[in-house]
Amino acid sequence: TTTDPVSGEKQQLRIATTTSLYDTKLLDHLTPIFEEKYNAEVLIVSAGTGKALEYGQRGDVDVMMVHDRAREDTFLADGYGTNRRVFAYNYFVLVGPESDPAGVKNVTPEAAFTAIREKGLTGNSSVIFVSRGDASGTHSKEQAIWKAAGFNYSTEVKGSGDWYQEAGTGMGATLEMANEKEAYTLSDIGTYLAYKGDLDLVTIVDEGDILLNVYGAMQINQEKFPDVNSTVAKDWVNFLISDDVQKEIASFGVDKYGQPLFYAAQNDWEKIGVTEAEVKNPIA
Amino acid sequence: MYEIIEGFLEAARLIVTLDADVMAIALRSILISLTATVLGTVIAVPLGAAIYFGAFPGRRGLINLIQTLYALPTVVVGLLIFLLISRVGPFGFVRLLFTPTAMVIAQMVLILPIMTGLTISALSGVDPVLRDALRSLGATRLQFFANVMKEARFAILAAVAVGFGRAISEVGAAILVGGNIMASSFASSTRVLTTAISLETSMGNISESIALGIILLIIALGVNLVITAIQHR
Amino acid sequence: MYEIIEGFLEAARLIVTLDADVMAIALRSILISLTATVLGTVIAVPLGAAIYFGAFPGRRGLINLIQTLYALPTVVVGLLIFLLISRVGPFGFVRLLFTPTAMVIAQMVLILPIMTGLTISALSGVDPVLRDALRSLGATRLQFFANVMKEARFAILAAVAVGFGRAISEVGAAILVGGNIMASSFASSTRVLTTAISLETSMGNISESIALGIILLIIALGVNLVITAIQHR
Amino acid sequence: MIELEGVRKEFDGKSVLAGVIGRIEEGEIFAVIGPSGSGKSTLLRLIDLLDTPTGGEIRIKGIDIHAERERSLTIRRMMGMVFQKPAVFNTTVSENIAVGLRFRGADRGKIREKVEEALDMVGLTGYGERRARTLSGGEMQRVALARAMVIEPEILLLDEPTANLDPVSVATIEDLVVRINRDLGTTIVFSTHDMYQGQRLAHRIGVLMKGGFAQVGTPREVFTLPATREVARFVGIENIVDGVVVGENGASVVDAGGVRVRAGRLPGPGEEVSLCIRSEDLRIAPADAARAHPGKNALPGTVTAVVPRGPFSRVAVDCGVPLSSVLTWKRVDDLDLREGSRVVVSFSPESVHAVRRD
Amino acid sequence: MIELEGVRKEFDGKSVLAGVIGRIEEGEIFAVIGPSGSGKSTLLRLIDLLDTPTGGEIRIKGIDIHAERERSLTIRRMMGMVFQKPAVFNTTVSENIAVGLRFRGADRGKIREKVEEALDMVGLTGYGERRARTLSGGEMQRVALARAMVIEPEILLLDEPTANLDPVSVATIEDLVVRINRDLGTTIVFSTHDMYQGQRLAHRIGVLMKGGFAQVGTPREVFTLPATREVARFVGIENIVDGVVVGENGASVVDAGGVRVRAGRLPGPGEEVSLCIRSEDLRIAPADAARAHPGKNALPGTVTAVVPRGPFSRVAVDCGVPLSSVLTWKRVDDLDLREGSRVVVSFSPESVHAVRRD
Ligand SMILES: Nc1ncnc2c1ncn2[C@@H]1O[C@H](COP(=O)(O)OP(=O)(O)OP(=O)(O)O)[C@@H](O)[C@H]1O
Ligand SMILES: Nc1ncnc2c1ncn2[C@@H]1O[C@H](COP(=O)(O)OP(=O)(O)OP(=O)(O)O)[C@@H](O)[C@H]1O
Ligand SMILES: [Mg+2]
Ligand SMILES: [Mg+2]
Repeated sequence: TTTDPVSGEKQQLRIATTTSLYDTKLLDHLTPIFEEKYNAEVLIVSAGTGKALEYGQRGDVDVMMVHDRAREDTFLADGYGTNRRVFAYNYFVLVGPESDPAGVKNVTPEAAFTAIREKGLTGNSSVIFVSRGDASGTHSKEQAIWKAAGFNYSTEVKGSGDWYQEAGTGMGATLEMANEKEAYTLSDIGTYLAYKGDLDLVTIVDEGDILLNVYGAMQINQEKFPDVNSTVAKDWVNFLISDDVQKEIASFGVDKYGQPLFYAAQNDWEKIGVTEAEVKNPIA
Repeated sequence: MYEIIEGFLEAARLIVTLDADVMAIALRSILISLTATVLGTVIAVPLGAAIYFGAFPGRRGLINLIQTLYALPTVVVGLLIFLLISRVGPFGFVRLLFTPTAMVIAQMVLILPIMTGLTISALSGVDPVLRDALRSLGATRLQFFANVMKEARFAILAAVAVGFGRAISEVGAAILVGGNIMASSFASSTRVLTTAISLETSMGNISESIALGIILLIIALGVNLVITAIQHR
Repeated sequence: MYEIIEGFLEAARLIVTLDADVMAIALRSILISLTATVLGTVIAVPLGAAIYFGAFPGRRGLINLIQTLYALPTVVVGLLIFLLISRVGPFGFVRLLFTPTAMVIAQMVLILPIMTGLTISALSGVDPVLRDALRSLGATRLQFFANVMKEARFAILAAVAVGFGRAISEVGAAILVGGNIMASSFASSTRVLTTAISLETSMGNISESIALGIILLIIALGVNLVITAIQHR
Repeated sequence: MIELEGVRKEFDGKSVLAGVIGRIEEGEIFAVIGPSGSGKSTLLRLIDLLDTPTGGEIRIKGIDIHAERERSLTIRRMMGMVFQKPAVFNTTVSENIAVGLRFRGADRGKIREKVEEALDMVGLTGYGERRARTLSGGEMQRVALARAMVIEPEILLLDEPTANLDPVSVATIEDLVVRINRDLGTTIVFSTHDMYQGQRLAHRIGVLMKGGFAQVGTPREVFTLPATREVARFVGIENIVDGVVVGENGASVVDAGGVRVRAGRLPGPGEEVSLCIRSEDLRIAPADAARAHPGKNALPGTVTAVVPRGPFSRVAVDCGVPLSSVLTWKRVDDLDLREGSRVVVSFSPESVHAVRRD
Repeated sequence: MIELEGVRKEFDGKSVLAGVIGRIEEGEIFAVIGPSGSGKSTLLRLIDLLDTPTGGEIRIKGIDIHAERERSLTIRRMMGMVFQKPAVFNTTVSENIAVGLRFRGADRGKIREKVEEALDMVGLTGYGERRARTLSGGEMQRVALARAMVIEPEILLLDEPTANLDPVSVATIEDLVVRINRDLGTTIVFSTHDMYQGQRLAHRIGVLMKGGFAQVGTPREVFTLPATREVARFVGIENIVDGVVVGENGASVVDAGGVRVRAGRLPGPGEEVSLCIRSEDLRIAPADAARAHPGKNALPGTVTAVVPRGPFSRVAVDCGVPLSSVLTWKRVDDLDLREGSRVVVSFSPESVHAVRRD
């Protein structure tokens, strides 16, 4: 069953989303379309990934939208979420000062990280890496890259010297800080583009499979929280993977930044390493 | 620095064009914080009076505790309220999370200590001879409190001003229990000026943040002028 | 709700194990906020006195303005300081951004209005006859101020308590100009209790947040006990 | 009506009242006089339930007022008090006076009427709308009096109610106090440092000294027959002569360092006494014009000082013991008294009051 | 030393002082008396630079003190003031007294010594370590006096300095004031509502009424030759008889509603005057015992009241005009005066002081 688009009482849909997704204004762009179509009211709460997941685990929202595969899997496995669908993806970028003191432009992400760490550890203070340090999706990705480069994050990276600094704040503030300190940092492309005008930072590395950033949406499990609104939640997830919306997503931001912020997930499921069902099959 | 000037221009623009979104946010700020302040006053003033005039063991310690709670961070207040009203919390069934009501409660809790503390200070400023005079004139407990309050009205209204300032300027609790939601209906939205400022800042829109800050201060100025007018009546 | 209990247990654990990170953060909180409060007092008290005793046009308006600034959101304070000290700002060359010094400045600016306002209230609580007596006894301007201050010491120390509470509990400005940095050296780090709480919260670690909140309140309690001790000397 | 039974009050271990015993009758005007710091204000505050005694009982109409806390409002509403330090509420004069009536739920019309009447009685007609904080000291004191008066209490406690007033206002207030007592039967307890006020107004006076009443009696008793040397000095008896009772020609006289003084009633020989003689009872005559009155005391001496005092002059004479008298200026001129004049001071034995010393 | 030239003060448009003119000499003790609310406190505050006059000039040693703001500290340090409302700093008694000395940078040893001395002089020896806030009204007033005194100012301004004190303390303080004036040559200006205090202490008295000095003169002048009917009433002249001057046997007498009164000096016939006669100058004799003294006034009448007052009784007699005299109790008893007694009231024309009415 889907929501009856003509019934009088508007239904409320509560979504918890990660900040970086919310800040791109993609959701602001999509919600009016959804609201009109389904006679619903969308309430979006944006928060750090951890806090967003907390809202989900307590049944305070109906839909969860984050970009941290590993933690999403746990969330699903623990039975808090259900029916995940992947609706968009893009890439993280390693940004840094134009002078590139570590000399890592256009190498692989793993190599770049290794070089930055090495230069940083020599005590040459002009090489600094600023980490989100807030257990966000971006931070998870950064940790994954350190791991892929062969380092134990908590012993060999974190706290290993003043070259590695944890910002402990949102993406925007972290970019501001990296800019101020002429440091490297890992950013999602959306936030970077939004801030680019105010920053002297340039893209250092933007290619590599490991930089892939996959956005998923899932329902909160009604079996665990009986009074979540699962009908309209399902509508929302299905809406996101519908053909029309996938097109909207793929073109969002082009007019403003000259390049898209997201790629539609629909046809690239292989590339991003998820099942076809996750990008195409509407929830029954 | 030009962002500051831009902020002023932007504030002027938002105000003269009566930007619908901004007006709604500002109105919501006023409603929520005023309600919290009124409720806070209704609780803190009698509470302060009870503590000031009360003679019970641990009174000194209680006053110290209240003064300590001045340092209660808004995020902690937000968290505590959040735990209480989130779906799995003891009051989850009321479904208050992400509503303006929740924000009112959080702000009220936040300002209670300082309003109570300042009420106690205000009362201790009243000449003891006047208190004796009231008792001597045959005041009941209630009449006594009401009249001491009247003598201390200046300082108590100053406490109200402090409470309102703290309520309307706080953001940590508002964002945790309100969620900074911008929905299509006024009543479902919980975005207020501070959470909007916070959002704009996180998006790097400094001028917009400053513009909203200026609007917030204009509102505070208005409320303060009203309080001053009452004080000098 | 069990998170609250867990928070207490966690707080106890962090304290008894003298968790190095937490101790460093707590110490930094104390140092920064105490410094801001001391500087704030040094500026606000004479300023409040000058305004209270001054007879200049616009005095009433100035007091209103100060009361309005009670509502200055910490984020806005943070932004303004940020704009001034960021690399491209007028004081960018000093390279203060993301240093504890910047946080001290921001907190000081934040608490100035309320400390000034409460100083004014404190002074107006002094019996006019005593002020006349001081003048009549041949006090110089300075002696006059010092002695009126001494008469109002109770209320002024209460203002200091309010200022400290506000400084140590604020987060918006601290995060903007401090950056919540956790570096390996103490001096380069800018993570304080509130920014740590904020971070833990954003990570969904509610018990840890509450634990840090409890530690913050314990510190505030300590400072308040000292202030109370001075008041009653 | 008010019974004080061993009322004690200590502040921080320092005893101020050390067992005050006394009884104030219904409808009586009772004055409490005594040196500064003797506890007058403290006593009145205890009666008005504003402070708690360290020991003893205060009973009003037989009720131990400090024991029955639930009835304290009723008891307190029987009383009105004017404080020594005039303090007014930060509002208009009328509102100040209305407070007590409001507490008792009086209606607006009645309040207005009573307030007007009270303003009139204390001589502040037309001051109703003034802000009370800007009043002069005496004006405030009168407002405080009006405030306590309008509630028509059974007992009126006045703590130095005219301390800040000029003689004309004092006369107004005194008339008022007498009228309230007479017309309404109000029991009035007041403290004063104006000895003469005590005498003018009070039916009885209690002299508070060293933690208790050194003497309680009618004004006449207190002023002419003081119970102790301290009371004598306090009530303004200027001539206090210490001596020893001796026998002389079968009668008792007092030997004061060689000077012999006859007195009305004396204890047995050998007792140490102080003789109290009011200045007004001494007559001064030029040494040459003095005739010897048998049975009267007549001591020759030399004028040591002539000091103007009020409409009179105080003339001090050294007769072996220092004595001083009060004469009108005219009389001083007539007798041509000046320092060094030789005079005779005479007074009847009946005007000499002897108190035992110990 | 202090010159008042047309000093005016308004509060919210209400005039309190309307052009006070006067001159206080160096080394003089000057008393300001006047009804409650007449502006005594206001005048002293203006002299002490605590308030600004609306108009006029106050000059001290020729300097217009309100014009020279830069010198106000120096000028103020020449003066010490005791306020009507006793207020003490929230510290110990000693610290309170030391404040002025500290302001002047006196060293610790000297401060301690002077404070002890001052405590002694005001009768508060041993009170040094007490918290000043817990003192009684009179004790506070004495602390305030000591505080102003220790700085040994050239001018001492005292606003009702003994309002809260008992007679014994009053005497101590008065002695102190006289001593300060005599030993140090301090100019002293004090306000008082105690007429007799004015007389006891002051070299000259100014009667403040209706915004200005109605009279300035020696105590004797003010008390025996009041300048106006109001002053006469204020200084306590009980017998004020209104009448018209008429000729009688070539001399002038006053016709007061049929009763004829001889007076010393009178304006020309037809003038409306008030006759002021002090109670003490009236003699009362039994109607039968009265001898006619030629040239003296002798008015027959009936006693209407005998009221005790201080050590005396006031006897009111209706002689066509109401007159009253003051007699000792003894004399009242001797003459057996009571309501209804027929008496003759006699007084010399010289004791009648006539003031023009207008
Ligand atoms: N709260 C207090 N703490 C300590 N001592 C006190 C307190 N109140 C009064 N005293 C002391 O008790 C004594 C009596 O005070 P009280 O005010 O009753 O005197 P009083 O007779 O009214 O004096 P006065 O004529 O000066 O008004 C004084 O020595 C005073 O210092
Ligand atoms: N700040 C003020 N605002 C308005 N009126 C005032 C102010 N101060 C004094 N007054 C008025 O001025 C008049 C004179 O006051 P002042 O205190 O000088 O009188 P006073 O002669 O000292 O009286 P008292 O003998 O009662 O002390 C009073 O009527 C008083 O109400
Ligand atoms: Mg007293
Ligand atoms: Mg006065």
